[in-house]
Amino acid sequence: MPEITFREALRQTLREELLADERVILMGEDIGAYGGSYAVTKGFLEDFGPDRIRDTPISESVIVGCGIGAAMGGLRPMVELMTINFSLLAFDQIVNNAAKLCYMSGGQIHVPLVIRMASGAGSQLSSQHSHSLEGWYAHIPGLKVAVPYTPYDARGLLKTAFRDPNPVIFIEHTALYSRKGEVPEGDYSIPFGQAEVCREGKDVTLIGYSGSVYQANGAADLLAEQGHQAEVLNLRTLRPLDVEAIVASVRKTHRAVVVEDDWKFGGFAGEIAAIIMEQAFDELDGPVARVCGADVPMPYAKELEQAALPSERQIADAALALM
Amino acid sequence: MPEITFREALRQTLREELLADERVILMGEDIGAYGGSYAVTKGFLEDFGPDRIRDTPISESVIVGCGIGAAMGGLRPMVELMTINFSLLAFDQIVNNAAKLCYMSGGQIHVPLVIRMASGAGSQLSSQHSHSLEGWYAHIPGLKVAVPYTPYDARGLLKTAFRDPNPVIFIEHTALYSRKGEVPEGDYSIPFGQAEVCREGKDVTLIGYSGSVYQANGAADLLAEQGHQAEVLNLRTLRPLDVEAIVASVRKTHRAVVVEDDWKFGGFAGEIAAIIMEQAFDELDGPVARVCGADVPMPYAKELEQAALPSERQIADAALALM
Amino acid sequence: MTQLAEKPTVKDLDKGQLIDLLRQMMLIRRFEEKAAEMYARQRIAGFLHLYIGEEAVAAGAIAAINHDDYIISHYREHGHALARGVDPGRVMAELFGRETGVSGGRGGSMHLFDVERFFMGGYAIVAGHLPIACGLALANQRLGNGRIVLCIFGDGAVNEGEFHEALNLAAVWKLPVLFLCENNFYGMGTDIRRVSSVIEVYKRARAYAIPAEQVNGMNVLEMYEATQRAARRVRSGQGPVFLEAITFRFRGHSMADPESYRRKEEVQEWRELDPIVTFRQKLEQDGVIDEATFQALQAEVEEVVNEATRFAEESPKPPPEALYRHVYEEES
Amino acid sequence: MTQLAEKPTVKDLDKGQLIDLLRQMMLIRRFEEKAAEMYARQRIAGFLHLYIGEEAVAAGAIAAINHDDYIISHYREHGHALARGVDPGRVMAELFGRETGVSGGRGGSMHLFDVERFFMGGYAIVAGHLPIACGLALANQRLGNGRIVLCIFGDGAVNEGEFHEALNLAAVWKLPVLFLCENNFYGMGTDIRRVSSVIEVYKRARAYAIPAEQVNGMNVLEMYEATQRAARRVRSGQGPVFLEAITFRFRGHSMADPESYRRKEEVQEWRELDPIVTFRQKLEQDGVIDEATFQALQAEVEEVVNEATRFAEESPKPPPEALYRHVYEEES
Ligand SMILES: Cc1ncc(C[n+]2csc(CCOP(=O)(O)OP(=O)(O)O)c2C)c(N)n1
Ligand SMILES: Cc1ncc(C[n+]2csc(CCOP(=O)(O)OP(=O)(O)O)c2C)c(N)n1
Ligand SMILES: [Mg+2]
Ligand SMILES: [Mg+2]
Repeated sequence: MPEITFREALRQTLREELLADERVILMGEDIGAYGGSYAVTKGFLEDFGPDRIRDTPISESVIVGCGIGAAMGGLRPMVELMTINFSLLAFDQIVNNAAKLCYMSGGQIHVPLVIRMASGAGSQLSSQHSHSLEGWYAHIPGLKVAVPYTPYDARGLLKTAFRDPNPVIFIEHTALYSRKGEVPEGDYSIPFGQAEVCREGKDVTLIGYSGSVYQANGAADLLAEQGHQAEVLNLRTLRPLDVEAIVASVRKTHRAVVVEDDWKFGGFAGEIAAIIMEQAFDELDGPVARVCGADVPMPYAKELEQAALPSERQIADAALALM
Repeated sequence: MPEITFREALRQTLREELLADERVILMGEDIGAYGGSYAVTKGFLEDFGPDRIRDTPISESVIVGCGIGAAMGGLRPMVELMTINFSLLAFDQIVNNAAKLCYMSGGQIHVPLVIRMASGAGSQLSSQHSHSLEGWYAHIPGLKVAVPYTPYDARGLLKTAFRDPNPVIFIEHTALYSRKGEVPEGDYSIPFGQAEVCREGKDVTLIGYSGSVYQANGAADLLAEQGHQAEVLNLRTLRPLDVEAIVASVRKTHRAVVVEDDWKFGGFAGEIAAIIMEQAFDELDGPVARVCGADVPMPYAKELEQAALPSERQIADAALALM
Repeated sequence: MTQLAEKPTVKDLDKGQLIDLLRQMMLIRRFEEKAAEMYARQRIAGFLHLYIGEEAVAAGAIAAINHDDYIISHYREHGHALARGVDPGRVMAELFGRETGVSGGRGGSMHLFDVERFFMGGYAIVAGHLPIACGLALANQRLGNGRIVLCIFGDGAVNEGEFHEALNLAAVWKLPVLFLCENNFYGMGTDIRRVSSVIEVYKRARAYAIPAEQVNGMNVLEMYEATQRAARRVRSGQGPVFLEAITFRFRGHSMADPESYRRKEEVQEWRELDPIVTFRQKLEQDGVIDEATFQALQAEVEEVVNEATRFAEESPKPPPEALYRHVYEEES
Repeated sequence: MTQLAEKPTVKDLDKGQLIDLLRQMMLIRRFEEKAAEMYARQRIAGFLHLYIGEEAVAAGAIAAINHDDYIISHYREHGHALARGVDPGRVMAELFGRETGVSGGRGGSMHLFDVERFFMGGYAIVAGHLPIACGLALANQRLGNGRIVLCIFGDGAVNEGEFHEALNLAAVWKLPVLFLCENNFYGMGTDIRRVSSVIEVYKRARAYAIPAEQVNGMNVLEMYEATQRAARRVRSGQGPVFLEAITFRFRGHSMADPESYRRKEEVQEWRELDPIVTFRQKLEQDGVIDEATFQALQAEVEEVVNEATRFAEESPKPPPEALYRHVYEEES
């Protein structure tokens, strides 16, 4: 299988969707002439023209709202919000309209809209540009939330997102864009709600998603050096969440560590911990541990930023503490 | 001690603050001529004039941002957002500015701003007007989140909010405004981060905040009828959270049920459950249970709305299942 | 590309069409009065915002566009739904929270939807539907279906950020949206003069180079005419048009409103411009109707509203087990 | 009420003041060039937005207001901070992420704060600081301290909802804010002509009845003059004023920008209007400076910038245990 980057996997998929269906249009800030702030849509403007690759004003709320309306009106829009940080400005549209229109119209309206956004910290962008808010989106009934880790995930989940008649929040961790992985040439998709066991083990389950699977895998290496076999779960979607896979793994290992970039207090890792407790209480040898971002606005200085993000060492130590 | 309503407790406190400190100003939609959508500021315009009781345009983002700037510039502003639903439109200001300015300025800026908002469902206001999003605010480092239950709480916590040099989100459940309770005449305040045991018991801990303490108390009555003594905790603030009080109670009862109006999946109740597991794992006789709002946009029809909200019966049943 | 349909100009309206306009306004009025009554009798709950006094806006504007042009509105939308021809019984049933309501009882007064009739809903976040209007228009534009979007909102909405973002986008992309602001001078208890730096709302549209004008929203024919002209321009592909309808709500903001913020005389002055009374007089003067026709119309709308209320009353409540239905659209 | 201070008009500027303006621009230019160099050498990370080409805007505008008038700006704010007199060493240390930086290394390039100098910060959410400017102005108004707020943002910010909300509020409440839009024609890679329905940005202010004008932002004296006039009006209590400075960034949006979206010739044309070169020529022609003065100035700013860089380089990094410091202000 060819190895391609996460970015390339997204590009291929978007390109296919654009070619396959005239109703597909892309909207966002700087996705056209600039080629996308993470170069995902580079060259698309030339290939598909300004009617389908639409550079927007810096107006996040109307961009998302326009995507919702376009979806209601029969198009298959994809909206790119430059980063998840700016999605706060479109929060009302996402929470109150995209997620609820189907329900509050008694099922008359549907909103087949894909909203892509870059997430995550790690390149010293400081407090206002380093959010990992996907857990908030996962909280909202009516949305689906995809959190790909590998290029394979990126392509397979994006395909599914475009097939879903509901609004899908599609999260791309900035640290992943240039990472490579195997992606088959043919057509495939990954159903929502199916986690991947990316490493099997029997001593502890490390649960991550998006960028944090990388740290979980690194921690598994550290643990292996000390003779412990960690199982690593890549969740792939947060809503729907593959509770079965999580519980199955914990039944085997009796220990779990949840890894998340976002602030710990009140974050989504707490949900995963609570679910494990609810569904596998008697299987647990100890409390589910959480290794998350520090509860501080993200600082600029490199040393502080690193200290604020979950590290492989912290994850391994949390796992060891459970042994 | 005189009995007054929750609304009256707020009114008294705001009035005192306005009288005591010229820097105190109130801003919000319809707080002046209309008297506040929940009549909290009724008559204030006449008493304090339009310079201090400021009716604003319907522009949530600038209302909050203006409050932040006014606080930075030396005033002691209080902003009223008609309801928490509309706070989504001011989310960026709250998350990216109010909460972070102190940190990202290296401690130079502080934002002594109180943001009051009505929260909760129960009066058939349908999907876009029935949020309970306080858990999201509790997730954000840099903010404090007060969730009074009684009129006594309302007055004591609002006092503290006005003394705090940090931004405070002050949540008022709409079902509470007209409820009465004892409030001393003299000056007092309730420190943030101190939960109240509003009912002692030894068999199970029921944990609630804001409106949900009411249901928890009702459930305790139901349990008492069946011979079980429930302890009921009123959290009073979500951030800081009184972890000690929670853990102390669970050490005694070995069972816990968390009650919350908000959607269950990814909500704040999960945080409380996770913390209990982390800090009192060996004390637990069973998993911490959560009784929360149903994971649906809030429906209008009365029967459906009631079915979507946590009930006393559900809470009691969840407790019984742990016995 | 679909044929561009056109509605007749005012002077081409025939007798039947003129009477329809009157009937439409009367129906809305009567429906709203009944809703108020049903609210008092606790058949209806939540927030109920009546359209009484503003009937000419909905009746005139909506008659002037095509039946398959989208309408999207705010929470004070009963009048718009009825003028679009949404079944009064299903609207009343929605207010009652019944399974037969237009939105299955999930939406209530603020969220009437009837997609079959291109009525794309009432929205309860002030100005939150303006961006959606842009999207519907974008879809029309790309699909080349010749349809436009009528987007209705209040004077209170014009200070929201989304108003600004939506007008700019619509102008830049030349989207077929007809923005219709119902300026009734108050957003809840707040007088527009105290919160808007420019109170001639239509002037706001100039900041986006959108053609704009003010219309007498108490006169159904003026509403019809302005909308018909605006719709023609919008449909021609030249981009959005903005109309400001000057109107007034005779009742409080919602049923809960004590109305302490405005003078009785102010309300009284506007009541003298009652759009139904004045239009009836005009039609009588012009010999289009006589007293008997009017009485017949009154009986007719009375019957429709009573029938609607009976239908609502007799309709089943949504079963609690339906709580989770429609959170997601089934996979297609 | 504090005495209303006034800056001299352009024609009253003395030789020293004129030279100061030149020096200021040269300092900014040299500082930015050094920052670019330090970014290439990985001393600076994150997003780095240079102000090269736009120096006349900061130098002219900020010289024309009082030292205790608030300044609040966007993320392209190095020039504004330096023009306000923030220590270049502490600015560079901030870019380096050092403990001695103006924001203690927490903020970085996009978040310079110096409250002692009434520099209320750089903000990285486009248009997010406009509401805050209103609040600072409201505080000034109520405290009656005679101070105004200079609020600086780009052409990209004018399509955000908060722009609209802030301008309306400032106008309604007659807040002492001087809105200064740096129109450099691009928001990242997006040409203003493709995303704004009205591209003369100052015309947008008319929708709020705010007096507005366009200024040549490549000419430091024109900037000074327009700002001085605007500031006088704002300080007098008549409410906000809006200035649109026409300018151009000679470099990419940030260090990461390949600049494929604009033609080399366009950049070249603007480079010929270089605000430093043209002002130097003018001062030489007017006999205010000669070649030697200019060389001396150049040596002076070179030394300042080198010293700033040395200071940054030698400053300590924030200790990891300081991570939780400043999340909350200690109880007062
Ligand atoms: C974003 C938001 N803010 C506040 C409210 C509360 N609210 C409901 S209606 C209303 C007044 C709106 O006035 P206007 O747009 O003039 O419409 P009218 O009621 O006069 O028809 C307000 C403030 C809301 N629903 N949404
Ligand atoms: C709300 C928001 N949306 C998008 C961005 C990403 N972004 C950063 S700068 C920028 C362009 C802003 O252009 P302009 O206001 O003209 O300022 P300039 O960079 O030209 O000085 C964009 C889109 C952001 N920081 N904030
Ligand atoms: Mg109104
Ligand atoms: Mg620009």
